[in-house]
Amino acid sequence: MLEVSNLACTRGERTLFRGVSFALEARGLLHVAGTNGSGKTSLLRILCGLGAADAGEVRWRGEPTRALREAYWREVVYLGHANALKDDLSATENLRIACTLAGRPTTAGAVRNALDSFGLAACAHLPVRALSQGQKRRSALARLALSGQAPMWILDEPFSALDVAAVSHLETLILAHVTGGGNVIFTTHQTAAIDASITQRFDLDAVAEKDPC
Amino acid sequence: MNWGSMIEFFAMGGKGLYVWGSYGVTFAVIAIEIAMLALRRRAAGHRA
Amino acid sequence: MPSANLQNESASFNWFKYASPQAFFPLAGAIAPWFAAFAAVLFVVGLYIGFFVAPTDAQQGESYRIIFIHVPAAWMSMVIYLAMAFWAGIGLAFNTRLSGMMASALAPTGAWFTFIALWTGALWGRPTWGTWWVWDARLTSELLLLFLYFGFMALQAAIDDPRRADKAGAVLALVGVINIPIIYFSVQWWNTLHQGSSVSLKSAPTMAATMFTGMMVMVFACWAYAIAAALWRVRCIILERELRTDWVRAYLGKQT
Amino acid sequence: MLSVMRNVIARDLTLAWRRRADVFVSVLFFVIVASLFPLGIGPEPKLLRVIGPGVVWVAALLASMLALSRLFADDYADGTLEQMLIGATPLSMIVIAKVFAHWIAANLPLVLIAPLLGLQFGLPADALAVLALALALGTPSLSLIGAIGAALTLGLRGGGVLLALLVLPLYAPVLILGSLAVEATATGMTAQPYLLLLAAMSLAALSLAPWAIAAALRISYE
Repeated sequence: MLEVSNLACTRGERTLFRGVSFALEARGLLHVAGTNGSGKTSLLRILCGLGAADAGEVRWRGEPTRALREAYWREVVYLGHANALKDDLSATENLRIACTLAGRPTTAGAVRNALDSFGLAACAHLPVRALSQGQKRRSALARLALSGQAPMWILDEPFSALDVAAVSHLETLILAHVTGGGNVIFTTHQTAAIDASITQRFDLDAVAEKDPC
Repeated sequence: MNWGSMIEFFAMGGKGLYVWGSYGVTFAVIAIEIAMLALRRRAAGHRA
Repeated sequence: MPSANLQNESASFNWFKYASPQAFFPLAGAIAPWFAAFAAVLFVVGLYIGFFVAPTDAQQGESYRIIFIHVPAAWMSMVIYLAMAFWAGIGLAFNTRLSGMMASALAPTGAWFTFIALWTGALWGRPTWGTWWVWDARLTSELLLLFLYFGFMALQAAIDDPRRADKAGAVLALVGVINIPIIYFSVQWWNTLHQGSSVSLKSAPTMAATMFTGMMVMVFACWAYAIAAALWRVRCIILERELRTDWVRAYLGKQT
Repeated sequence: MLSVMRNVIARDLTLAWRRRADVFVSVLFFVIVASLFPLGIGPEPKLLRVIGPGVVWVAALLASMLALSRLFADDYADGTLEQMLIGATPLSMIVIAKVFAHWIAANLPLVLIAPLLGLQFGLPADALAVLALALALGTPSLSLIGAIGAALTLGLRGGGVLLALLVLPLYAPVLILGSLAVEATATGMTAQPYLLLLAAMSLAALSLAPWAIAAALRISYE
């Protein structure tokens, strides 16, 4: 499904990583590990087509993602550190617009269920600025419940700021998506988040040579 | 040759201020630009 | 990262080798002094023709001699912006770093020439029309061109990452180059419709042969000077941006 | 594709509606700037009638530029712009929708208020109508060209002033033609050629600018 061949990335003067290569087959679950500043976020942004690599290539189903553009993006869900929510809109409105933008318009009912599954039923209609940090993160993650058809999920520290219930719910969602034939690439600093037996692990610090930061 | 003498040349038919003002600033600009280039070149050298 | 995939193995001269800053650096260093010397010689010849060979103008007397620097500077300000947009476009299309550097290297020289064109235009207007600043169509578009140069340089200065600065500058230069004819024609209408074409900086009325040759020599002098200045500046930019590479350290190690 | 654009327009308009105060701020700015000139130049009606078109146009230009920096800045800050870059719809389409919504929220109020300001300068009734029409035809290209500047200066320090430096020289043609249109009507001549040119420029901007805006946005994110 996804092949990455000797990817290199420099930010300003510093080479974050060089010679990063790996492949991810269907039902692949990849945990990108690495210390702070090792370039995890930059790698994920390059994979989803937001950032540009200095060298190397990312291929999706054999085609370079740079050429696929919208065809690739229709099949990707990316969640970065930012929650991508408008403070003046409610969680419901935000989720509906996010799904339309991603090319998967949904019904009001589906949106309500997605928010319920993340325990946001009560505050679904409040403007997002009234929510707590954890609630905001959960309403951002709620789009995953509606992204079943998108094969590739790229999640940057999805478990941060989540309570125990939300962590376990997210874990079940991810596992369900993977067993359903999708792929998930994620970064996390919580060790026990997902059982390691079925997770491929890619340690940025070990593999890629880089300039000392 | 258009000018009888040096003084006449600098007078420039009474319009010396404008003509030499133009050429003077032009060569000042060229000198400034070359000086800035040299400074920038030396600064780049020291920062290694 | 030179676009090596176009490298042919035959013995023919391979231009793409010079697409990499490391290969271009010594080349620029070699030819820049020649252009500078050529410019100096042409300046001397041009000024000699302009002052000692070209006759006095019937109407404007001696002040018309400012044309020998005003018109070349005005042309250069336009040509350099077009060259800047050309390199910017190449940089965007082929993602070659050197083209972006070339565009950034040209901008200051272009801005200086625009300033000279405005300054000499004002000094020429004073004896001819009695006012320092003439809202003439060409001078007004030169002024707007100067703002375009400042916009380009300010944008590049505001962005730290050199790659983003090059690309952002490239988009601005391309948008600017599309707008320059629009600006020129709208200023032309603005000038003729508001005051009629009474107050406009016509170039010297009947261009005597020697006047024309003098001006053309000065144009080539400005060309040579602009190329030399741009090549020197691009060398500085290459050194600043490639500071971490070992070839720059070796080069500077040898130098200092 | 169209449904996505409709959604983006609806989203931006609801956002603008929920922040109505910002719209009033730029309209008030427009009114204040236009009203300052008579204070500086004197109340003499004949003179005000001459400078009227130019003053109203410059004030409208500055007011529309004031609102520009917020076009992408909010979405850049909260990460929604990121999602638009990797959405299923081509970015230039989304950009057209966003600029259209911005035009309605920021520039349309200026077009509606301008005739009132024209009265301050003693412009005749037909000139006021042409003023509103010229602004309506000219402000789309202001928004589109301005959006290029806003996209280029995304996330940069000193963005507002830098945006003005980048964009104002490119506004000159619209300013010239817009003022000429109103002045022609005020002096009894036909303003038709200028209005047609303003419309042509807006259409040209509509066809070229979105590509440049999308490219500039992607550059800001690399």
